[in-house]
Parts: sequence; C-alpha cells; structure tokens
Amino acid sequence: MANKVYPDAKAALDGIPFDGMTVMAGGFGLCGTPENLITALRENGVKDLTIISNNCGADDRGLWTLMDNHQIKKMISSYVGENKLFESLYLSGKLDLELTPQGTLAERIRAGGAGIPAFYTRTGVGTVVAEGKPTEEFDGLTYVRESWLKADLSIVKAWKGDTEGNLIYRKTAQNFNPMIATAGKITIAEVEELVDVGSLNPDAIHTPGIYVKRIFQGSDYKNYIEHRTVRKREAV
Amino acid sequence: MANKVYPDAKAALDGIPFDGMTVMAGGFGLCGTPENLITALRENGVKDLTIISNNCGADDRGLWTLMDNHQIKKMISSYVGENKLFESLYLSGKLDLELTPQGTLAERIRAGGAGIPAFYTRTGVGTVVAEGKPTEEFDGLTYVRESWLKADLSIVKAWKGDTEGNLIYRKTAQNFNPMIATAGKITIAEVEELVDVGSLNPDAIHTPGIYVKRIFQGSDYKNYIEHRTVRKREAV
Amino acid sequence: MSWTREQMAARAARELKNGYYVNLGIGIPTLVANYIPKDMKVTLQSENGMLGIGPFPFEGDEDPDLINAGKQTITALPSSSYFSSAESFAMIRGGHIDMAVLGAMEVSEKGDIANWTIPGKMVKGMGGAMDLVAGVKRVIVVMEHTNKAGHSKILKKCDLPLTGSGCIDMVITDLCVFSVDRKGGGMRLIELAPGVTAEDVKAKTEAAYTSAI
Amino acid sequence: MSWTREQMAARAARELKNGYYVNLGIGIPTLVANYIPKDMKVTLQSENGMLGIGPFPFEGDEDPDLINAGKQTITALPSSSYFSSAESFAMIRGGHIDMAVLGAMEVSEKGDIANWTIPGKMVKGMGGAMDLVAGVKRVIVVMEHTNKAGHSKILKKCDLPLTGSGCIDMVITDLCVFSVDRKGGGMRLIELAPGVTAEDVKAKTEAAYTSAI
Repeated sequence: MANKVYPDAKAALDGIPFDGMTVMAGGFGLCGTPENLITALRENGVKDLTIISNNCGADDRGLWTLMDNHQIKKMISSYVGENKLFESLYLSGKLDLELTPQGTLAERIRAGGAGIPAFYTRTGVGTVVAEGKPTEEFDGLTYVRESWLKADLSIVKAWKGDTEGNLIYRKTAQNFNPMIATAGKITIAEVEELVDVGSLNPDAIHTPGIYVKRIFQGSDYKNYIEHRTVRKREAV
Repeated sequence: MANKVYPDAKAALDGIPFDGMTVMAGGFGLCGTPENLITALRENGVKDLTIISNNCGADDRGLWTLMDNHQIKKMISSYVGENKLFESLYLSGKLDLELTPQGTLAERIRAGGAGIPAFYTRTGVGTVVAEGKPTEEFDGLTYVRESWLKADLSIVKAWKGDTEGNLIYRKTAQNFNPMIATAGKITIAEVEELVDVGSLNPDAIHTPGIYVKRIFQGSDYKNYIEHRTVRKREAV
Repeated sequence: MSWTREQMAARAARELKNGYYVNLGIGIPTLVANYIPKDMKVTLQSENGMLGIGPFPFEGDEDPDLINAGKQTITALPSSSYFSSAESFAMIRGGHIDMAVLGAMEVSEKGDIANWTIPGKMVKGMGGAMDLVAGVKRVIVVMEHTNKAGHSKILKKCDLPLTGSGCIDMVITDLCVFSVDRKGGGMRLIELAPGVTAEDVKAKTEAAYTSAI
Repeated sequence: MSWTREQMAARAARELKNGYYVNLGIGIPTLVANYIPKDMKVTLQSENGMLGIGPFPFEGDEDPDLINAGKQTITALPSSSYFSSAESFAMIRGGHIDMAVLGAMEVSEKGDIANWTIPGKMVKGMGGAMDLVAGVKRVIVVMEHTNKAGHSKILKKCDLPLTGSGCIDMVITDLCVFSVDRKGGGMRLIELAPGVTAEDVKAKTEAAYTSAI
C-alpha cells in the first residue's frame, strides 16, 4: 500500500479506469501534459469520459487522440480553439462542452482539492458565464458564485518526482498540474525523472506527496511545441 | 518608482503608517516573523492598529511588544494562548479580539489577495464561529460562508529575497507569509539575505516580486524558539 | 486498573494503517508517534506547514525555522516537504489527511467535540482544531474519562462551546474505547482497559451508548 | 492617413508607467513589448504562469517547457518567476496586474467588451480573457476602428456575447483614442491619428461620446 512507484503508465492505471468517469489532466496546450498516461488511457479504451483540462490537445496530439478515438463525452475547458476535430464533433452534437474562464477553471479545481464547494469571483459577471448562477454584491460590486470541480482520476506530469510522490514542475510546464494533483480521488503522476527521497529540495516541492497515490517515470517524451517562435541570431 | 530596495525597516515604512490602519503580519508564533518591521512599527508609535496575524507574539517578543505599547486596538487571530498580557487587556476590555480558525484565517487572507470576497467551508459549522454567517448545503453537507481579509499594510519575513521582491521562505518559517504578502495594499518584505536578480531558482520562488512593493535586508535576527524540545544524544 | 497516558497513546496507534497521513494534537496525541509500528509507513503532518515530521533534534541541533504546531523544535525526514498555511489547511479541509488524534475536554454521544475554550476562564483560541475536526477523514479523541471533579467527559450533549459537530469517530479514554457513528448512529463501547468492567464505564459515563462487549 | 498596427502598439505603450506589471494579449497587443521605453521597467505577465517574459528565443534555443499564453516559445529574464495557473489568476483576479492590453471585436460606450466568440461561427472559448478584463486595474483595448464590412466596432451596445461588462478604460484604434469612464461616465475622444479628423471619427463611430479635441 505504501509503495507508490509503478513501472509505467499502463501499470499505474491498473484497476482505475471505468466508463463514464471524470478525468482531470494537467497541461496548458501541449506544455506539461501527461503524455504517457494519455496514451495509456487511449490504449485502455475507457469510454464516455468527462475530461477537465484547460485545452483538448492539438491535431494528433495529447487529449485530441482520446477525442479522435471517441472516448470523450464531455469537455470542461477554457479554450478549445484551433482544433477542427473538436469543432466538428461539437457542432454535430457528439461532444458536450462546458466553457469556463481560465482563472475560474483553475480556482474551481483548487477549490475541489481544498474542500471549498463554492466561491465568488468578478470574472464573468454580466456575461453568459454568470447566467443561472447566484450573484451577490460585496463592497458595492457584483460577484458570481462558482463551484468546485473534482475528478475520479487526476493525471499530472512533473519534471522530477520522488518515491513518496513529491513533485517539482519545470518553468511554464507547471500550469494546471499542481491544482489538478489535489482534486482527484486518485492522482497519478508521471515524471521525467524519478528520484530517491532526499533528492529534492523540501522548500521547493510544488506538490507534496500526500496528493500522489501512484507515480512512475515516463518515457519517450515528445514535448511538442505548438508555435515555434524565434528570433534570428544575426538580428542581434 | 521601480526601485524596491530600502536600507532598513524604518526607511521601508516611511510614509506608510497611519493611526487606525490594518496591518497583517506573517509568522507562526515567533517563527518566521518580521522582527525588524515590528520593532520599527513600535518605534513609529502608530496607534489603534487592527492586527491580522495567527498569534500575538509571546512575552516581550514580536507583536506582544506592540500590544504592550498600547498600539493595538484589535487582533484577528486563531490562537492567543499562553499570553498573560493579552488575557488581561482583553478581559479588561482594552483589546478587541476576532478569533477565526487557523485554516479559515489562512484561506480568508489568500482570498483577500486573490479577489475572492467569500467562500464556503465546513470548518466551524455548528460552532460559535458560524453564528450570524450564511450557511448552505452542498452535496448534503452544511457549509458556512467566510469572507476575505485585506490590509492597508502587509509585513512579511523571508529567508532570501532579490531586488525585484521575489521571495523564498525557509522550512516552517514559511507559514502565513506567502498569503499575507498578497493581501496588503502595500507589502513590505524583510529578508535575511538580499540577493541580486538571477540568484534565486525561478521555479522555487514562493512569492513572486509583483506582490512586494518594498524590500530590505533585516539585521540582528533573534529567531527566538518558544519551546526548545530536544532528545539527548546518548539516548540513541 | 486503567490505561496510563502511554497506554492510551499505544491504543490510538493501533488505529494507524500503512501509508496513512496523520495529524497528532498536543499532549497525549503527540505520544502516539512513539508507537508507530516499525514496519509501518506513517507520515505526520504539522498544520503550520510540513509533511514528514522527524524526531526531536539532538541538543544543539535546534532550528528556529523548524517547529511543529505546538511550537516545539523538531527535525525533518528525507521525504519531508514544507508549504504555506493556506496549502496546509487546503490539505486538511480537502480531506487529504487520513486520521487526526486529538485531546478533548468533552465529547457527546452525537460525535460532537469541545476542546478549545472554557467561557470566562480561558482566552486562547481554537488554532487549527476546528479545521482538523471538520476536514480530516477519521478523528480519534484521546482523553481522560472523567474530569478532575470526577464527572464524565462523555456526555449526552457538550456543555462547553463546540469545536465541531458530529465529527469524531472514536474515543479512547483511560477506561475504554468507544466507536462513534458520526452520521447520527451513536456510540458503542468496543473495548475495556484491563481490570475495568462494563459497570465501571457505565457509572462514569453520562452519554448513552450500546455495547459490543 | 491613420495609424498602422505598429503605431497603434506604440500608442498603447505610451500608457505604460515605470514599475508596471502588464499582461499583453495576442495580436497587436503583443507588439506593445517592442515599444517599452529603454529606461522604463515594465514586467510582462503570462497568464499560464510566469512573470518576466523575455524576448523570443534564438533559433535552436526553444524550450517546450517555456511558452507564453499564446503557446509561443519565449525566454526568461534573470528576474523571472514561475507559478501555477491558480496563483497566476489569483494575481490577475486580485487586482495585482497594473495594465492589460487586449484586442476586441466590439466595445461599447459603457465600457463593455466582446472579444471571445461569434455565436454559430466559432467554438474556441474565452481562455483567460474574462479573468483579465474583470481583474486587471486598467484595461486598454487596441483594435481596428471598423470591421471588414466597414461597420463601427465601437457601439452603443455590443451585439456579440460579452467578455466583460463596464471594464475597459481606453480604446486605441487606427483612427483615434477614446478614454472610457468604466463607472458609467461614457467615452471621450482624446486623440486623433495624424490626418484623421473629428468628422472622420464621428462618421465611423456608432457609440455616443464627448470630445476633448
């Protein structure tokens, strides 16, 4: 029970997936996504998934591959643009979509992990986002109430992790991963490098091991770049 | 304007204190408290303060010295035990006290910094803490609504900080400091070591510089221990 | 005959399970750490912002930046991590801590607990106690069965202001162990200290309870 | 005559102040970074979790773990810090960002903005736009004055679904600059692009506004 380390994504998923489950996945676009776990979920074939993730991958990559394999019933996201498959499935009624502002999405997930069923925010007041939700004035301004998000399974990707499940993310690959790690009934982390306890700086751990039930060292990371933008060396 | 670095606590406080202001102070007991800034506030003599801090120092130390100097009108804290001066001032009606559970206090301060005027929690339901506050059921359980806390001035203590105001705390001296840094109209940080930008690991920064308006390297840290508890070497 | 403080702590330790994350209160609960079976992995949380509490430091090794929620100097373990109070209580409130062991002044047959104040007598504050009893998955109370005046601390209804309502799962006293069904199912006597009889418990307990003995 | 995209970006840059923390949207707003005065300290925030955006990387130096909110590869500065999306939007929602420069499809004389969806035509999502307009202290819109059909994008009331209501402070178009009193005080024409007349603006603007020219 106390051993959290698994050999790979397939082993780490063992016994967990069920049709109709809710899965949260870390990542911003294709940056910091749990690539190995997404591939394993595709191979597992689990169906009717509700996926909570800021985006839904990109052509041929990431969560897009689950959508392409007809495994996703509903997405809760802030941005699904530049994704033709998504658009065609959504417009033909084969895919449900709940759009939520990016900051509200991040906070709803944090709230799910932190035992906060609802909170108030200015974001979305006066827009379709606030329709049907309670609003209230505080200090003369109107705020809308948003509710927590939780999942049956959370999948995250970190840079380094230790055998206790302590995680450190790298640069902007951190994004939604820390909150998502807290909001799943079961959280599985894949890491680029699995290290022994004592290897990580305890002041610099982003996700304490308590949140991580299973961990494995991933392999064959593609780390795709969506918009390669550079300046020329001679320009300097 | 863009230079955040000040020579000492007195200079960093210049122009900020006013009678009746609300001040948030980091620290848990005497661990991780802004010692230099508390001393400078005492020397400044500013009166009728509302202080938001988990505790109120200890005999002769920390915020206790402001209380002893009759500068505090009200405390918002989770625990003020083992503090005879506090007890006598409170019982004689010379000091106001708003007790709030420690986790609710931490979250209310975070909410103040994060633009969240209110949130729901299970903590305190069915107790005096929930009296007079709205309650509501979510998923069959009752939750109480708590509101944000903000301050005119936040004072925090970090281990290392750079000239941009990026802060790193050490071990359990982190405690309330990161949230408090976000919830003041003006936040002043004192650090044990002030370093150049580029010296801190950008993945390990606890408080991004945006929250810190003024920073200085403190001096003469006492780092008091309240309960020195040890085991004997020969016991091993 | 009855259990000593050490024996009560040892009894509470028997509720631990491999892999548990646990928060121990001040007093007898702190002693529970001494009774964690050697082959069991239990991680202790300190609500001031740490997972993985180690033993007390050797003399001279005290670090003012490393204390527990009782403000005692402690040490870290290789697996330890530090975090803010907001993160610490997100962990507690969010139900991520498996078990808390706490002291109490009174408990009720409904699973209520009072352990933070005596009106008119004490100005201290609840610290993290209300968050712990509201958020932790399983709450074990360890306390003396009766107060100094000999009156039962296990009541039909608490007299003192509550720390939490319907939130405890077990009470371990010097005399016995009660399980509590916090969803309104009441208390059940499940174990007696050596030499203590069911009649002894009955005489010293105000609360109603069923018995499995 | 009117302002080019670059000139509009340069005009927006004149709203910057020393020490500002700023979020720049995609499109013309991104160009504002090129017009920050050399002697001014402005820190750029990226809502995916970074403070202190540097220039685009040299060819071959791209890091997949280092992107901006437009998913472009970027670089860091010595003063940079990284944090989670929850922390990033706490920063935005909590009013800690001094200024945001954003594009728009429509704005209204009440300070409303619509820039995230065209019903029946586009399934994209609002990303962080609703959070930015609701939370940032000062919101500057930079956009063409009219749409491709030549119709005013500065309206009495937005036709498209709103991104935020009463939340913008300035509109910079290819023709002119309006200040907006988001507390209900309406729009005021404060500047014309070279060669553009007040009558040109009048003819191409549906919204009511006062003029300071």
